[in-house]
Formats: sequence, C-alpha cells, structure tokens
Amino acid sequence: MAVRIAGAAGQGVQTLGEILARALFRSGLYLHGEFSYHSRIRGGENAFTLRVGEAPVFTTTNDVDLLLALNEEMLDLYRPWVREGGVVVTDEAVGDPADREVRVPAVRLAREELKLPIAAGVILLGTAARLLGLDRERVTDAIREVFGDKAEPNLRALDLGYDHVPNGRWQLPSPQFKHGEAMLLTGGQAVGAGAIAAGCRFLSSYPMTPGTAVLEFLAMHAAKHGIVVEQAEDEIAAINMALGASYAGARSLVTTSGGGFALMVEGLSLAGMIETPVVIHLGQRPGPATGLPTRTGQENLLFALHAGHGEFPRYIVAPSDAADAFYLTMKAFEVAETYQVPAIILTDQFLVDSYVVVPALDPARVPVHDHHLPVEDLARMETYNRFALAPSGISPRTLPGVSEKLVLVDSDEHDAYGRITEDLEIRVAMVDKRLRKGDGLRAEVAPPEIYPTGSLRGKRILLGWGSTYGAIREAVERLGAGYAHVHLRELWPLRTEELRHVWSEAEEVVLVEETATGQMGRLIAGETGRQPHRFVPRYDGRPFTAADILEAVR
Amino acid sequence: MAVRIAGAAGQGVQTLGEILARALFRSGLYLHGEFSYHSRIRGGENAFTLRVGEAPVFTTTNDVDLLLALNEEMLDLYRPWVREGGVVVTDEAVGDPADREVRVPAVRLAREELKLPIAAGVILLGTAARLLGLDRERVTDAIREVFGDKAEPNLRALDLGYDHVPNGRWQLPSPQFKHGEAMLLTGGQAVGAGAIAAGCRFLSSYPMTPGTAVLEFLAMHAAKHGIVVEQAEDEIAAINMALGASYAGARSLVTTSGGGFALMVEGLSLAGMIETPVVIHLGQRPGPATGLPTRTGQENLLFALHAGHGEFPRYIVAPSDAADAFYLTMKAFEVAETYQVPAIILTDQFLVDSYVVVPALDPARVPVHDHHLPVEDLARMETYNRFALAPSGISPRTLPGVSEKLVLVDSDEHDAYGRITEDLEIRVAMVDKRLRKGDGLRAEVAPPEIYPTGSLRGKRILLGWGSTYGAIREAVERLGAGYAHVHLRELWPLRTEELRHVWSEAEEVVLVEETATGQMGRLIAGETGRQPHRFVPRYDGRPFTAADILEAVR
Amino acid sequence: MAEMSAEKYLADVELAWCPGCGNFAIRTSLAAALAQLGLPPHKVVLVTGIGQAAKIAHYVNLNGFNGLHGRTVAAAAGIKLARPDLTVIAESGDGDLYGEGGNHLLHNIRRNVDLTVIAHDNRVYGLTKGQASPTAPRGYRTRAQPAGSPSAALNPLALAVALDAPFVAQTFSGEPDRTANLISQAIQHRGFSLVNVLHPCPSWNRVQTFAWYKERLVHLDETGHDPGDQGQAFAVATRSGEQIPVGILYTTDRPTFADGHPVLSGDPVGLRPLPSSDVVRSLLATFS
Amino acid sequence: MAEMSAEKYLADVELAWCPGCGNFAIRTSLAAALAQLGLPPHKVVLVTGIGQAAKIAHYVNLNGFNGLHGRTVAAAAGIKLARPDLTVIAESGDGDLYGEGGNHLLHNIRRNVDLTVIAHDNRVYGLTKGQASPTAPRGYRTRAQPAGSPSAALNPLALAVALDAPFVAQTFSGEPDRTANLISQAIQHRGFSLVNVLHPCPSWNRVQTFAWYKERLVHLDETGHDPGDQGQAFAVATRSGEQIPVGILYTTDRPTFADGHPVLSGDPVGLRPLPSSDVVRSLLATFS
Ligand SMILES: Cc1ncc(C[n+]2csc(CCOP(=O)(O)OP(=O)(O)O)c2C)c(N)n1
Ligand SMILES: Cc1ncc(C[n+]2csc(CCOP(=O)(O)OP(=O)(O)O)c2C)c(N)n1
Ligand code: SF4
Ligand code: SF4
Ligand SMILES: [Mg+2]
Ligand SMILES: [Mg+2]
Repeated sequence: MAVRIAGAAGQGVQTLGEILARALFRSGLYLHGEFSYHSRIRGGENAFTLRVGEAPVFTTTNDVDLLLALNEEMLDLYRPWVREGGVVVTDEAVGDPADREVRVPAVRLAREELKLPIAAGVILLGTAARLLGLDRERVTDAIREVFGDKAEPNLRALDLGYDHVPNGRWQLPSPQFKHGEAMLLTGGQAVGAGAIAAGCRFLSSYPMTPGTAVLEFLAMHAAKHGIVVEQAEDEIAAINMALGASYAGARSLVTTSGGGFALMVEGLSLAGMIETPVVIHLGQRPGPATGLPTRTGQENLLFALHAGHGEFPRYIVAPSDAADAFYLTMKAFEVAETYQVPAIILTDQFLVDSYVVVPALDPARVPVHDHHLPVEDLARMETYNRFALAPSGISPRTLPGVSEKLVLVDSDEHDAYGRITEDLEIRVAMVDKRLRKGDGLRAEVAPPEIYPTGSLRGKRILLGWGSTYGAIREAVERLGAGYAHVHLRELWPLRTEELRHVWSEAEEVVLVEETATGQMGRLIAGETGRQPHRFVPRYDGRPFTAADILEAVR
Repeated sequence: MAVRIAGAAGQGVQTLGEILARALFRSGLYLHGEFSYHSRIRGGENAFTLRVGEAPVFTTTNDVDLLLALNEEMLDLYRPWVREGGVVVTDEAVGDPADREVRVPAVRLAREELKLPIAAGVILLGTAARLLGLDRERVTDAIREVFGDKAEPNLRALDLGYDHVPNGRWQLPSPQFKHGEAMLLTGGQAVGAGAIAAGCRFLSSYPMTPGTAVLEFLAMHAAKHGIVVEQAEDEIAAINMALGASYAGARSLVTTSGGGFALMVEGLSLAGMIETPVVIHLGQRPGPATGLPTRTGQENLLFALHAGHGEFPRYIVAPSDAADAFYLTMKAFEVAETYQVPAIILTDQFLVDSYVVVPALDPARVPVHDHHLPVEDLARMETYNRFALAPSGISPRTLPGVSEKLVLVDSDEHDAYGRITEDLEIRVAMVDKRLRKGDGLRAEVAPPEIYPTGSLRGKRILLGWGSTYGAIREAVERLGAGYAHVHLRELWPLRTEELRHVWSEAEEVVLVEETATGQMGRLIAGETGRQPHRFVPRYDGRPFTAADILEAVR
Repeated sequence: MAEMSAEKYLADVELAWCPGCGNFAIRTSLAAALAQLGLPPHKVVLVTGIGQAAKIAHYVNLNGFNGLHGRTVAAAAGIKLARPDLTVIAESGDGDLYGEGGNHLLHNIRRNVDLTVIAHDNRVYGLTKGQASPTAPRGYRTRAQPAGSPSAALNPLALAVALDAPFVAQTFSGEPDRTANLISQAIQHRGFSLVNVLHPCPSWNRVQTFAWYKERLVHLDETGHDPGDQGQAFAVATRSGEQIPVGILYTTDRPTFADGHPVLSGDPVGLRPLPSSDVVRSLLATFS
Repeated sequence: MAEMSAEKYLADVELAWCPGCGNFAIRTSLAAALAQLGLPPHKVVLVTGIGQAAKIAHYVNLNGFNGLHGRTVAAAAGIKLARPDLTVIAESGDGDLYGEGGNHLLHNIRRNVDLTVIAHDNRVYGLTKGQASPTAPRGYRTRAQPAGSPSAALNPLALAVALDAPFVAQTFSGEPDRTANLISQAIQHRGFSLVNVLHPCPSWNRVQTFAWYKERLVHLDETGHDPGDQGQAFAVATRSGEQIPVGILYTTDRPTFADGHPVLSGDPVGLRPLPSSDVVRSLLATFS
C-alpha cells in the first residue's frame, strides 16, 4: 500500500505527510515516508510518498495506490504513477470533473467553514485517511502531536474531510507492534539522537541542505541535554570551532553537505594531525557545486575518503536506514574518541528526510566510555606527552585545565610533547604512530551484510552501500534464487578479506550506486584489485526504488 | 661530482648555491641543485646540494665530494656524507684545526678587508670554486648575474677565496653545450614560464610554500607580459577570482600547496560545474595540516584526484623535471581551455626549488590556440547556449561583452542556456555531457614513459610519477638488466591500457613513491584492478635519491 | 548613454520567490537603474552567490555568473580585473555577502575594485528555511536558534564606513524608485560601492515586516546629512534605536585598484591575444 | 590572584625568530601580563595559527592549540565555549588574523565570546618571506607586489570599533611594560578584546622600523582620550597621517555570548559526563 501527497512548497505537503505517517504508526504499522522537494520556499513540486507494510519498509516507490494532489500541476505530474485500481483525491476545483477522482470541496470548506485556507490540505487528508481505512482517532492523535496548541481548527478540518466519503475502500493490516516497541523518525533525527546518546556536547555548523536537519534537531534539544549549538559564520569556522571544543573536552559534531564539507577539508586534515576527535555528518546531494540542493545522491564517497592533504586515518560509516543512522552515529563518536581520529557519517538527502518506523532503538547496543587519562595517572607523570609514541598509535589523552599538566597540540609536525619539530626522524615516527591506528580501526569495522546468508557460489551479487539498502534488498528478494545482496555500512577502513571472498565466490558482482562513475567499485578495486563486473548507475537526484533496480538488472 | 653548501637561514646558502650553479652552467655543464631548508627566516639548517654532469642530471644525492660548511652545526651534520677523498671547506674558526679541512679566514677577511660580514660565504665559495677547477671568470659572471649592481664587494670576496688555494684539485669536464643550447632554471620558474608561454593572463593566489615561487615569478613578469597578478585574501578568494577572470576571458592560474588547495576544493567543483577552465599549481609538501612546510612529498595524489563534491572531469599532470614542468604547464593551460575543465599541475617542493640545466626549451612543442567561438558565428545564432549539448561534451564558448549574446553560468544544475533547473532529465543530460569530455581528455594523455624501451617480459619494474623521475631512472640504470622504469607524468585520465600491459608483461611491479600508503598503486588498482607487488615508501620530507632506491630494491 | 526601457532587462521566466517578497521589487529597481544608465545588457555582468536573492541572476537579461554561496564578491573582483570594460555588479543575500563571504567584502573594500555590491538584507537565511543571518538582531528566534541568536547583529554600514568604502548606501525594497536611484548612483561611483537593501521576507521573518520598516525609515537626504563626512557617516550608521537611515551614508574618492596599476591601464587582460612566440622566446632567453 | 614570576610562563626552548624581531618582546610582555594576573599556566590556553608570530605557542609554558593559518579565532571560540573556566588567548600574525582569518574576527566580535585576541602586526607575511600583509600600506613593495601593493591598508582598530568590540587597544612591542599592561587589561575585560601589537620585522619590513614607530607613537592615556566614546574612538582610529595611537581606544560593556545562554550558564560542556541512559531513553521516548 502506498500513498503520495503532492503540492507546491507552502501547501504543507511535509506536514500532511507527517500526520499521515504518525497516524499509521499509531495504528501499529511499519512505513517509509519519502519527502521530495524543490529548492524554493513557495511553489514548485513537493511530494511525500508513503509506503505502509507489516514489516519494516526501507525504501520508496514510484507507483502508488492513492494520490492526494494539492494542485493541478501535481495532479498532471503524478497521475501516471497511480496504480490500476488506485484513487486520486483532489479539491473539487482541480482536474477535470469528468475524471473519476474523489473530489472534495476542500478549498471552499476551509475558507468558508474554517476561515483557514491552509487547512484545505487537512480536509483532503481526512478524506484520504478514511479511504485508507485509518481510524479517525489515530489521525486525531497525529494532528494533536504535529500541531500542538494549533490543533483545533485542523481537527475540524479532518472531520470535514473524513465525513466526505463513506467507510474504507481499503482495509489496513492489523497492528504489528505495541506502543514502545517501535519508533517513527527521520534519518536526520536519528543522527541527532545518536549524537546525543553518544555524549555530543558541541555542534557548530553552517546551514546546508540536507545537513541542516541535524543542526536544527540538536538546536531544539540543546538546552535540555546540555549541548552548545552554534551556527558558525562559515563551514571553516564550524570545523575549527568543533576541533577547539573537542580539544577542550567536548565531543563535537559538525553537519553539512558536499559544498560545506569541501570547505572543511583543511580542518579535517588538522583533526588528523592533532589527533583530535570530531564527527562530521556529511549529507550528500548531487553536485558538482550547488548542483541539485534538495535531491539525493552518493557522489561524495571517494571525496570523503581522500579529502585532506597528507595521510592520516579516518573512520567512515554510511548508514542504511534510520536505525542504522542512530547506532552508527553513536559508534562514530565512540570510534573517533577511542582512536582520536575524525569520523565521517555519510548520509544523503533521501536518508535524512525520510520518515521510517524502526524497532525501538536501544542505546545500550553501542556502549560509550570516557577515554581520557585519569587525573591520578597524570599526577604520576613527570611530563605529559600528548603524542607519546604508543604501540597502538593511540597516545593517552587528557584535557587542558584538569590538572597542572599542559596540553599542547600543533598542526605542524611535532614531537611527543606537541612541540613543532623539523627533526625528520621524529617525523617518520609520528607518521607511523598515526597510521598504526588504522589497524585498530580496521578491527572495529563489522563485515558487510550478506543476504541471504549461505554460500555465494555462482550467485549474482547486488553490491551497495548506504541508503540504497532498502531498494536493493527488495530487488534481491523479488529476484529470488541466484541473487544475493552485499551491503556496506562501514566504509573505511575497508573489510578487504570479506570482499575478496565475495568476488572469489560470486558469478558476477553488480554495483548499484547513485553516481555516474561507480565510486565504490573503484574504491574496492583500489584496495583489493577486484572490480565489479557491472554497474547500475543513477544520478538524476532521485533515490533508487526496487523497481528501478529490477529493470536494470533483469 | 657533487658539492654541498650548508649553513643557517640568513647566511645566504641559496644565493651561494645559485652562484655556483650559474658558474657551472656558464661552463657548459649539466647540473642539478637541490635546496633544502627549514621553516624559519634566520637560523636552522639550509643546504644546497649540487651535482654536476656531462648529461642532464635530474636528481640529488646524499654523498658529496665537497662540503662548504658555513657553521659548526652544519659541519657536524654533513661531514659524514663527504665521500672518501672528498674535501671540506670551512671558516678557520669552524671545526677542529686538527681535522684536514680546507680552512679559510673568511669571516675575518670579510669583516676586515670588505667590511661586509655576510660576504664570508662568497669568500668560502671562491675557495671551493677553485678546488673544483672552475674558471674564475665563470664565477665572476655568475656573481654579476646574481648580485647585479651589488656585485662589486662580492667580486672582491671571490678573489680573496679563490686566491687562498692553489689551482684545481679537481678538473671539470669540458663544456657539453654552447650558449643557447641549454637553460638553467628551477621547477618553479619553469611552471611560471610555461604559464606565460601558454597565455596566462591572471593569477590570484595566497602565499604558501612551495607554491609561492610561482606567484613571485609571475609577479615579477606581470607588467612586461600583461598579466594581472593579485595576492588574494585567502585561497578561497584566489580560486573564485581566478574563475571569475577565466569566465571573463583571461587564462587563469592559482598556485598553492596542500593546505591552500584544501580551501580551493569547493571552487574546483565550481569549475567543473560551470565548465570554466582554470589551472591549479599544487606544490606538494608533507602533511597532514601544516606538516613540514619546507619539505617535499607526494601525498596529495588521491586528494587532488578526488577533491570536490560531485563528479566532473579534470586533467592532472605531474612533471618529472623542470623542462617537463614547462611543457606540461603549457599543456595544462591548453587542455583546460580546450575541454573547459580544471587542470592540476602536481609538483612538489623538491621540483619547485631545484635548479637544473635542461636542453633549451621550445615553446612551439606545445601549440596554443584560441578556443573561443568566432564572433561571426555568434551573430548567426538565435540564442547562444553556453552549455549546448555537444557530442564531445565541449559546448562552444564565448565571453561576456564581446557580442550582444549573453553568457550565463550557474553553480546549480542548469539548462543549455545556463539557467537554474530542477528538471531531472536535463540534469542527466548535463552530467552525461560533462563526463563525455573524459573521452577526449583520455586521448590527450601520452602513454607512460618506459625505459629501457623494448620488451618488459620478466622484468622488475620500478614505477613512479612526478619528481622522483631522476632518482628512479638513475637507480634503474645502475641496476641494469632485468629492471625497467615506468614513469607517469600525466596522471589523469589514466592510460589504463598501457598499465595493464605493463602488469601482464612484467615479473614484478615495485611502486616508488614519497608517501606512506602507496597512492599511485591504489589509483591504478582502482582503475585497472592491478596492484603493485611491492612498495618503496619515503615520507620523511626528503626527496628520494638513487642510492635510497637501490638500497630498498636490492 | 540613452535611457532604455527597464523591461528589456527582465527575463521572461518563472520567479521562484514567495508571494509578497521584497526580492521582486529589488529586481525591478535593478532593471530601472540599468535603464536609467542606458547600459547595454551584454556590457553588464551580474554576479551572484547562492540563496533566494542570488536567484536574481536567472531572472534578468544580463550576463550572469551565479557562483558559490559566499564567493560572490571574489568572483566579481576577478571578472572586473580581467575586464574593466564591463560593468560588474555583485548581488546576493545578507548570509552570502556578510556571513560566508565576509572576508571577501572586507578585502575588496581595501582593494577598491570598481564594483557595485547590492546586498538583499532580509536578516534571515531565506533559502535554507529561516535561520538567523548576520544582520539578525540578538535574541532573534529561529529553528536553529530556538533560544534566540546569541550574537549581536552585524552593522554592515558601520563596517563599510570604517573600511572607507567609497560609496555606502542603504535603501528599502518598498521604495523602488529610491532604490533604483541609489543603485544607479552606486554603479556610477568610481570604486567599491555597497548598497544594503532592506527587504521583508514574509515567509520567515515575522518581525521586520514591510510595515515595521516603513515606520522606521529616515531619509538621509532630508536630514541634511553630509555623506562626505566619515565621522558623521559613522554616527548615522551606528545610531541605535528606532530609526533606520536610508539614502547615501558615505562617499569618498580614494585611489582605486586600477589607479596606477601597471597592467590594468592597458587593454583588458581578458581580451588580450595569446603571446607572440617572440615574446615567449625573449622570456626564455633569460634562462640561457 | 597572586602575582607570579613571569619566568615560569617562558619555555626553555630555542626561539626560531630572527635577531632583533619584535616577537621576542611580545612574548615577554605576554608572560608579564599573565604573571600580573597570577593565572596558573594550566588554566590558560594559548591558541595560535601559522606564521612567525604563531610560533609563540611553542615558546611559552601554557596549554597550546597551534592550529591552522587563519583559523586562530575560530578554534579559540570553540575552546572558550566548551570551557568557560579557562582563559583563552588567541594570538597570531596580522596575515593570519586579518587576512586569511578576517571572517572569524568579524563574527566573533559579533558573538562577543570572552576572548583576548593579540595581533602581531608587522605589516608583512614574515614566515613566507615578506609579502604584504593586510595592514601593509598601499604602494608597499615586495617580491609578490613588485609594483607596490594596490590595496589600502586594513585599519583593524577602526574595524573593531565599528563592530563595537568591547575592548580595542593598540600597543608597540618596543614598549613592553605598556604592552604587558594592556594585555592584562584585555584579559580582564569581559567579552571580546583586541590588542593590536605593532612590531618591527627587521628581516622583511625596512619601512616600519623600530625607530619609525618610536617617532610616531601617541599615548592615548596622555591625550585625555575617552575610551567610552565610540565616536571619539573611531576618530582616533581613523586619524590618518603621522601619528600612531597606542593605548586603549575603546571599551564598552555589552552582553556577551554567554549572557543568558541556556547552556553556558551551567557546567562547562567540555567537562560534563556522558549522558545517563535515563536521559537518552527519555529522548528516544519522543519517537515512540
Ligand atoms: C558552502 C555553502 N554553504 C551553505 C550553503 C547552503 N545555503 C544556500 S543559500 C544559504 C543561505 C542564504 O541566505 P542569504 O544569503 O541571506 O540569502 P536569502 O536566501 O536570504 O536571500 C545557505 C546557507 C551553500 N549553498 N553553500
Ligand atoms: C591555508 C594556508 N595558507 C597559507 C599558508 C602559508 N603561510 C604560512 S605563514 C603565512 C603568513 C604569515 O604571516 P602573518 O600571519 O602576518 O605572520 P608573521 O609570519 O608575519 O608573524 C602564510 C601565508 C598556510 N600555512 N596555510
Ligand atoms: S523565503 Fe523570504 S526572501 Fe526568500 S523568496 Fe520567500 S519571502 Fe523572499
Ligand atoms: S621574519 Fe620578521 S617577524 Fe618573522 S621572526 Fe624574522 S624579523 Fe620577526
Ligand atoms: Mg538573507
Ligand atoms: Mg605578519
């Protein structure tokens, strides 16, 4: 079952979508809600596409059963995607009365009955909800949650729409989970919540779609959770402020997109040199340059991996869904802190903006610890060497001002104390020390997920990473025997052994990626010598659906 | 024959080195002069290492025959590198009189006879010159060239030193070339001269070692050659000013090092999107971050290749010596202009600062052309579409203000005219158009150089790129049969066919690179699936010598 | 130059701005200014960055360089240095010009390149959904600043006056004729000009509305203000409280970047031919 | 706080500055200021960028964050926001603070974080061999500007006064006691403080020498200047000609970043423990 709400920016598409998602969630159903929009504040094309299921749904769809079109343009654009037997809900003034749409006098009712023209959308939503078989009470709850003390007129709007049609054309499945067993959130919220759960205390960022979602989430929770959230003057300030704060003891996050990340590259290299943890949320969108600001893509993989002058270890994750985004964000903080390295969370607009119902998140799955040197140990030291040549590469770390020991970090090559040096032997020792952390990091990374489990012998593999997970999984399920799905969620360091194994077993490896050049293939080949046999690209800014992949693979 | 001049910053090591180099050049000899220095203005360790030869010399050496030590510290540091039978020239007050150095009362003479303490170095140089068998007249000429109207006291200093020892301990080879047949220049000067020869009209840059050399060279020639040279407020301004100037018709260059390039990454992506040519000289030095500001390395290969969000074609060259730097800089401008792409010249401190004698440069070897649409053609067009979907990917380009046709470029995805669009079909067409330029670019790239020519069957290959050329070549010459040298000077697009051939023929491929992680190996494997069998790293900030490679390979 | 019709500068395309936005009027004022000056469209380059304001490059018939967010003035300076024969206007939002791009503003005022910078000052980041821009007042609440912006508002006029910018003016989008007039004077002024255009953003800024501005405007040409006096200009620029000065705050005439420049006095470098082989050979001769 | 010996702040390492450089005296003045205030070294963080001046982080016994060229003030702001319990000093060259880092200066004055910024103003880029810095006068010749710098000098004092920086002072390295005194007052002042320290660079700057400065200094505390008057401060800052003002130009007391901030009023976030699982669960409950 799938629903699409489409309208212009300013018509409340996202709000309507969120209400519908909440109502379905409150009905105990799994769902995926994709928000697709133009880079403007009023007008243009906004669409919220909602899939409902009895099991977790992690991807979107092209075809829908019900289209709620808020204007003529959207009706024309999206009607072709309504399935045979589907329904279109519109205002009575939209479209051709001859067509067999469900036509509601929403605009008129909103104006005349409610004196609130914007409520026309809620009226139409009410109609759609009843057609879908949604309990009025669930929608009422959802409207209260979303509108808070502005709920009243919208509840009346709901009733107007709900009462416009007779009872359910469709029937919804019975509830699949009880309250508390599942959660509804977006990928952006998941990253934000993961950061808070991992002890993030500082965020400095400059707004940039889709990174802004995380900035706004943390801003909202800052006071309650004791986090300094500051909008920086630019992205360079953002990363350097974050590194300052991290040096001073605050687990720090920055959030941005490709263009902003480009400006942070020098700071990333600084993080590598001063071995100061920082977590970077990089929400991808299509480039080059400003590109398509509100669309999705996976074009920043090789850029994120090789960004920064000089060689230093880093940790890169690419969550496949919102639950993953929560856990991997926690892990990114913990790994950054343990290894004193920068960690990058590579998401994309699709993941960040999509609503999804996931099994209840359990923060205990990713334990977090304080990694600072106990002050007692410090007291016993003659001098404290911030960059002591530890065998693991991880020098014991303390903070300025917590003891009489001084803490010096330096962007130049430096000695164990942190003082600038041009001694070339120390230089070599420091490079070696920094790179040794790569061994530990490699061991932190989980092997790629393989579905179905069992032998890969003779199979065709669909290989993916990040937010294409749901689409690839669904495609593989539909393809059935002879196909398998190999998915990477932790991208760097790369688990080369498992990948070599995949290649040696499989008949064919097909890379599925939202780029034009197949970056993951080039990365894997660079490290293992194994190249994908085929590549299914997408680079129009829209997320893959299972149908797209099936069409390309079959 | 090799000579080293070593002293503190402020003692004139580079000037003395340049005089000696010029004198040898005027004597018709090939030479290579390496300048190694600390990141400070006074004090520290500066050394100029000069090799002389009867054929072009492209690399430096650890061992020398003559050491001119300007202070005690340098004497101690470099004496171990004086070959058996070599000579050390110092001031009488430096070192232990018991040692068998050539000790000259240079400081005293400079103070008492010349009233110019700094001239002590020239006195010692005079002594060294005579020992080397250099004609006094050649040194006199060199001093005149270097000091201009301040030559006089230095000529007297030369005499004082020259007369201090009897005639030549060594004899120099006879002249190998006549005036005009060869040139003496540094890699930095070569890049600058190549830029001028290719019609560079605009340079905006922020000082950063070793990139500054090119900024200062062009600044010096700006007035004469009609080039606007401007020191920008930061590197971001530099690249954006350069792109503005290029859009407006000026062939544009920026010059920097890794940290400054990091700040240009967003601008690089802009160049890709607006298809506006720009040439970036990226002089590498060891990182991460500020690293070792005055040292050399090759750590920016994968960074330069993958820098920038989004996917777009680029052209990357890595000159192997100063002559190459001249020709490849010309080519970089011409390719950037032809394909409307950014081009990166990847050099390093070693190449930029080294003096070398090369066969006379011939600018006609790289033809340059005007690639703009003739105004007559424009007049015939109804509308001018800056981004017309040309089969080659290269849209006909004109400039603002040369006709009534308007020229619009946009960092957002845009249509053929240049107007912002969110039409996803146009998006796909534009990505395809931009990437199609890769085909043409690939055809521009020359195959890697292979030495000795002939079959590679069963050979061990030393694979390198950029400024390690001389050291690897010399090592292979000394290793003799069974070894070959494969060298890349144009790095991207990669000539994958030839590389596949190398792998399929050779017994073993050994990558020689000034990094800790073997970036060229990862790059080649990423594109061809072939990984080097061994890797000889260096990352202490010093250039490879042939001896280092021999030791590692044997 | 002959006056032209303002219409010809306006592109016939859909404008993606919100109904009621001040950007519409600024676009019209720009066209009117260009028409007043009779500048042929192909002799003007409009340089913009990224943001709602910056979309204006697509809504006019001029040469356009719609570059990166924040780099508007840098790109404009490059264009002007390569092509002094063109009129170069840098136009963008307050976030672009004063936030991300602050350093370029600072240093191009020093440079005194002959540019006209038009800032659309709505005190918010419009395109990214309403965060505080540098000109937002302390305490201004948004989704990114739920407890209120902790920083004082940037005063772009005081900044420009302090840096001795040759032409500093402020205007309000709701006064299109005055705005057009100021823009045209700014373009004519030799050297760097800044025109800060206050404009309402009905979508995000519910404080500084059309009416709010209307009540507070003080027209400097009616107060006897002397734009030639830097101290007075500074006093006007920093006058706090309920009065918002509009008009020309400051003008001065100091050497521009081009004055006495060894290369800019000749042909525009963007139009010079490739070097002759003789010239190149003479350069190379210095190495032999 | 008890006065301490200045010696203990000075690291016993080789100083890589040139003989005769003003940096030596600034280092001593900094130590004297800290000693005057009796600040324990481990409670102070010295943040620097890259350049000759910036090497000072290695030459003192303090916590140190020697970050990137130009990013000094940004890193310092991050440190101070995470740890209001520490005294944070940002110190670097004029190229670093006013050139590459201009935007951070601008916006941190707006932010009014309680930082002390000490600018070593030698009017050149010392470490990269003498190019013009933003404070170099128009016409100043270097290897990168052989025809003379085409830009006007940046006036950092006028800039800071215009942005209403709470403490704006200038001093000369050749007057170490006065310099120490001003630094100590700047540290004590609530909010953002800028101390511009003029200093000779004998290696590159042959114009603004020790003697050149000595002849031109005017001590503001001897002229009856009122630092509380912004207009007067602006007039002093922009007074052109042969007089160079030293002393406190401007002070004001305006809300700092921390005032009324919902988080900064509590424990320093850099010292807070990891969140309890209860707190995290209550956050997650909002999703169910
Ligand atoms: C480097 C970079 N950072 C952030 C963004 C995202 N971004 C686009 S527009 C904008 C703010 C626009 O505000 P303003 O300049 O005031 O223009 P307005 O929309 O208000 O007219 C931002 C932050 C970007 N495109 N590039
Ligand atoms: C991003 C970046 N750009 C350029 C440099 C090169 N650089 C190092 S120091 C310096 C200038 C230093 O001048 P200033 O800040 O005035 O300090 P001074 O040496 O004069 O004390 C520059 C440009 C760098 N390290 N990083
Ligand atoms: S968001 Fe504001 S500034 Fe942007 S177009 Fe809408 S009303 Fe205008
Ligand atoms: S270069 Fe100048 S500023 Fe730097 S240490 Fe030497 S004299 Fe001082
Ligand atoms: Mg704005
Ligand atoms: Mg300086």
